[in-house]
Amino acid sequence: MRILRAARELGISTVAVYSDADRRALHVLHADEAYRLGPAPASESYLRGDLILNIAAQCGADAIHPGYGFLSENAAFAEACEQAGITFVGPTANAMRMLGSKTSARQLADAAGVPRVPGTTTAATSAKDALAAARKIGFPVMLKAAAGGGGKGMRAVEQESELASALTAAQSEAQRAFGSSDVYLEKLIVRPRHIEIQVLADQHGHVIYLGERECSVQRRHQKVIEEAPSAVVGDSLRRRMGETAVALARHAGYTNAGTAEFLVDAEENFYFLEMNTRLQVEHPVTELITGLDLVHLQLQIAAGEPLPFAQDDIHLRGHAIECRIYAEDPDNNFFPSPGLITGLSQPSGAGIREDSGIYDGWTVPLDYDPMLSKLVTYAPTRALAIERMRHALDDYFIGGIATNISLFQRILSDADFQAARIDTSYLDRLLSAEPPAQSVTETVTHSEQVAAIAAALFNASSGKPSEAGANAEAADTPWKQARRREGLR
Amino acid sequence: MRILRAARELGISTVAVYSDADRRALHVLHADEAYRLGPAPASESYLRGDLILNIAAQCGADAIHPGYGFLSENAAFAEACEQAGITFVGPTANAMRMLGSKTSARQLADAAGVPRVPGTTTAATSAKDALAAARKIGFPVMLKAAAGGGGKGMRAVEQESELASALTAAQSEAQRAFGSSDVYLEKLIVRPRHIEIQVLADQHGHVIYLGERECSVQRRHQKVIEEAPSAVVGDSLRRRMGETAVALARHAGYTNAGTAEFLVDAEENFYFLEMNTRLQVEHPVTELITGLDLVHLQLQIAAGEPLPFAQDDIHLRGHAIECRIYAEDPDNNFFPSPGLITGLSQPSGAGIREDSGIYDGWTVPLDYDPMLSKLVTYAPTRALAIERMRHALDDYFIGGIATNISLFQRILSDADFQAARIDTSYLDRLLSAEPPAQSVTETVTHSEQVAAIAAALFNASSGKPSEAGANAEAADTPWKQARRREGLR
Amino acid sequence: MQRDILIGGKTIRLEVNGDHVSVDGDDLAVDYQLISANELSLIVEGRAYRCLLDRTVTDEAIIVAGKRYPFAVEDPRALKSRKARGAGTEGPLQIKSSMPGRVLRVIVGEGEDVVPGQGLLVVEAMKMQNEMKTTRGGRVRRIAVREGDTVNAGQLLAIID
Amino acid sequence: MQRDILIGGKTIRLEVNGDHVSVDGDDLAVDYQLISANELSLIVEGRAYRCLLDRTVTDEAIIVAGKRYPFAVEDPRALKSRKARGAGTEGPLQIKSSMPGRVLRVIVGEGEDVVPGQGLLVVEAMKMQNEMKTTRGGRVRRIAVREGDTVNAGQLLAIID
Repeated sequence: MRILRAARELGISTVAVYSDADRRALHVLHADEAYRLGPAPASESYLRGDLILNIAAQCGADAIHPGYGFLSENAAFAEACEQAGITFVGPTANAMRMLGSKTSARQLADAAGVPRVPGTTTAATSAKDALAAARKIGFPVMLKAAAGGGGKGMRAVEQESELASALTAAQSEAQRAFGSSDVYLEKLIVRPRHIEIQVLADQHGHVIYLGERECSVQRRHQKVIEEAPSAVVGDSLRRRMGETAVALARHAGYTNAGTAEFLVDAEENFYFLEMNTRLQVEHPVTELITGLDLVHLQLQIAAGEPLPFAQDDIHLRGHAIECRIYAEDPDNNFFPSPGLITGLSQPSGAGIREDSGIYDGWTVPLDYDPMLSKLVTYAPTRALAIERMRHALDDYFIGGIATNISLFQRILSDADFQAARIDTSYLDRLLSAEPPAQSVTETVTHSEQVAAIAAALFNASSGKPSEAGANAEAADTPWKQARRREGLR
Repeated sequence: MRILRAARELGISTVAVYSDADRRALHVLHADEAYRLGPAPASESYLRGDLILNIAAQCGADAIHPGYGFLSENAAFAEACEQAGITFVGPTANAMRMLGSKTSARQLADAAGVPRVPGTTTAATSAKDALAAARKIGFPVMLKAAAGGGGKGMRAVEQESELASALTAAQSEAQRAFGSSDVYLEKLIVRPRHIEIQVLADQHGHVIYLGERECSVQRRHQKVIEEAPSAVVGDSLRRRMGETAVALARHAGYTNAGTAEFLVDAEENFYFLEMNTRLQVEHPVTELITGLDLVHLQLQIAAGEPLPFAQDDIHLRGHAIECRIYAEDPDNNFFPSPGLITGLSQPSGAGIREDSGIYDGWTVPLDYDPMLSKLVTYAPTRALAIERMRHALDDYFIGGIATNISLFQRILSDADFQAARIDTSYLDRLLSAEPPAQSVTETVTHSEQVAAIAAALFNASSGKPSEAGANAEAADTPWKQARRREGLR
Repeated sequence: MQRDILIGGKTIRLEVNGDHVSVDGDDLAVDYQLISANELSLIVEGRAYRCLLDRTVTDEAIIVAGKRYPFAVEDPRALKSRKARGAGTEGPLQIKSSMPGRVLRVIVGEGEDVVPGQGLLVVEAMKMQNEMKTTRGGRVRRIAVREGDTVNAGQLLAIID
Repeated sequence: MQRDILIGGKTIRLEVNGDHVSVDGDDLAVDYQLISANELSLIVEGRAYRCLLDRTVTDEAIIVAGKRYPFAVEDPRALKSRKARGAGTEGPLQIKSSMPGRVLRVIVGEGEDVVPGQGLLVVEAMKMQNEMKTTRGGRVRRIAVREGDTVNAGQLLAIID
């Protein structure tokens, strides 16, 4: 939807493709044209580049925007687009290949003089090989899938004895997730922050950075909350990191939007992690503090237009926070909870942006990543952006399925988060800490009284037809009895 | 809702008051406390300052935010608050009195050296009196209610013969709307733009301006579309107008948020019209281009805090447009259309802000101004903000009642509006022009075919229970038959 | 499933068979999903449409791409078969109130001749005075209300021949 | 109208009479309006609450101020009277699947002793492996599924005594 809307705003007609699981999705509803790809599994639909190119050829499409997932970092698909004469909205297949694999990206980083975490530049082929490399780097070490992202195929290894089994697990996970079992090793930085730099490069050699995003709040190496700017990045560090990211992009001949991910330690040393060669899910926080539209810019760059501004024109203002709302249950081990949405009330108003594709009556499919919505708040200061988010989350209601909204409420009210004392293991620490007292009191609390009154009233009204509340007033006792109050309390 | 949310974000508990017509309104639902004021008519509820102060005293309120309408510009109410020891979020009763009446505001403007449209400084008491004044000023002249705003009690008079009847009409309208029949005269500027300056003043003598708003698109002197910045205001004119507005506010000992309205002619002369001593409905466009939150600032100023920035810290960025969505029918003489909302789909996403108080199942009351929502778009440029708004309006669906959404679609696609060739009579000209061809064709158009197919499908499905679409898939023929397609088209 | 739809002054005969629809005899590939009670995702020959059903007190319409198409269903099996707004420019013109309000003033009398755009009466609602005008010229056959009357939505105000 | 509501492990007796409600004998002034089928505007002694009704496959709860209160209605006239989640810490613990998925691995056997937090089995759904843990210690009475089984939401996986 984000991309479709941006394209429409530039006067571009849109063609959506969909799997059987997504026929009722909003991007199909709002597109100018829509074509079925195949059955629900991504391997038979959204990962079938050949089918997508067939459709593009048939309907005469000029360009393909690959979105955030699926084929967005697939160099072979980008190459196939190039060969078919269809613009791929992203970097060239060549740049993607250089940066897309972590192993080759690290080689490139070394060549460009970009600091990175000590580690292997080639995949570990055996346990023995891995052990030798790990000893050279020094424990603790991290295993990572060469082709991957999003935490799949990643394992932290504290000591030698754990290495062999962790390697096997990481390799099989990498194979399943990415079709390649290549796994490499690197040094584990203690309590690092995950901070990334947004870069934009046009086809005329202009490369700029749009400040940083703080993505340290992670669970299982998946980003949970993102912010811009980072509370710990000052002007000097921002310029150093930004110029480093720009140097890397230039070295790779990079075009379009990309993100250089770094680990930052307490001494403001930063280490290059990887380059994401696509638009990131968390791009809205950068848009809100820069006032720019990254999807518009992606499309303009892909069309060969030069960047309409220079580095000096970029000014950051205020603070933005994004919560990734998932269909998963924080009280039940973050188990996915797809299903029918039976009630929906979304926050809106000053400083609130929501990029979502859900609606009342939609069934969250089993088949894909269960992200429901990105809720983003903006305010002049970080403290106000947090308060705004807390109240927006209070207002947010998604009925029928479990969501991680309560997790965000817990994080946002945590003193460490409010003081920006966060690193990539912050959330694991918070979650392993004693959960906030569930206040199972002996006596009935005031809130329980209120909930009980509501429960009784809902119960008394159930069974009565009430189409979206429209007929609620007309429903009989007890709804009507209390409608008029005599004077003031 | 706008004010309630901002207060919560600052950690302030909220107390809502409501009339019988508003028991189901969102501000009651979301407040911390809620008290009934009285029956639906504003004269028995929202205009009853005594009842409001009683409630405030009973519940121990510290402050009252008067919103945009009703008592927000009532100096007597502000004074009563002061006497009751309750902070009125706005200027002092004294400043309000000086600026609230147009007659005294003009005297103040003259004293402060603020340019204004030639006119009378006292109310016209008789037709003879008015005629003498009009002759002195020169026709065409404008009649205006001294106590009012929003176009009530206003009449343009082209020639002498029309003056007497127009005066009577304006006086009776003013009496009904504001309780005072005072009407004064001024020169009518030909094809002026209506441009206003937002000012902020704290209790420590700091007064700044936050740029301008372009409000020339009006119908019956009611603002319809507002933008910031104005396409015709450059840095120099902005500074001149801003400094003039600040001088006026200083002269009046003004505090809190206020708006100085000006007419601007083609030669960049500007004439002071009046000062609105409250937050304006259109404040969001200023927020989006400055990155500030005006309601937060209002509350902070009322609490005695100094402004957290100086004039030099204010930078405008991008472009914002607001559409005031009303329950009124543009195809039927803009007749109000209150009633039950039977379907609602609101746009959201990048650059879209909505401040609304409506929901599916809500009945728009008969009793008040039928504004449903303020839809605001932001984009880096005016052209993109317009495109974003056009698509947001396409996505917007309010079922069951007529709205003026189609009016905005017509304006936003008009070449004059797109080129910013607008003045206060622009919309009247557009509306009196031949309406866009209704394309009543002999043959069936493609769009009509599509609409007919949809009509048939809806018709075939009606009568079947379908709670918010949830059971749509389960409903029988023809809903199920076409669900699976064999291969690609 | 077969329906006759009156739209834009024309009657369109539709027959839906699974994933095909016949429109006045033309065969089109269609795919559709009801998103909610009044929102339909419709794909016709690969083109995607978001179709909204809008039922007001005065008519029933489909909204596609921001345009509103009032319609009537002509089918013996259909429950609702209302007269589409704007359809039928023949015969007497009924001026109806689109909302509740109070008749403030009656401007024309029965038997008077009126021109298109002429004001007939003034109704006050929500503190606004609204002049109800005729879209067609003709002779006022009947004024159905008096000054001071309270009127409901859809109530007849006047008839122009 | 009278209801017994089981909430937070306690039973609250309510009696609603017009604009008053008796809560375990305490009389409170209330005013309420149903905003939609699952949203209620409730005013108790001047305090305003937005109460949301959330029905999932496993329980029924009221959400107030961002907090979720699972409940059960104990009333012969009520249609639904489910066991509130978390209520009742006595008796055997039933481990249920909260969503559809596939049983990837069974970790413990019947008759084994388990401690709180111990993993019992691994269910895969949406490409994520999830270890189902027990919140209480005890002996595994029964493992109700086998590896490779497809399970539905709410389906029993194991019972801990």
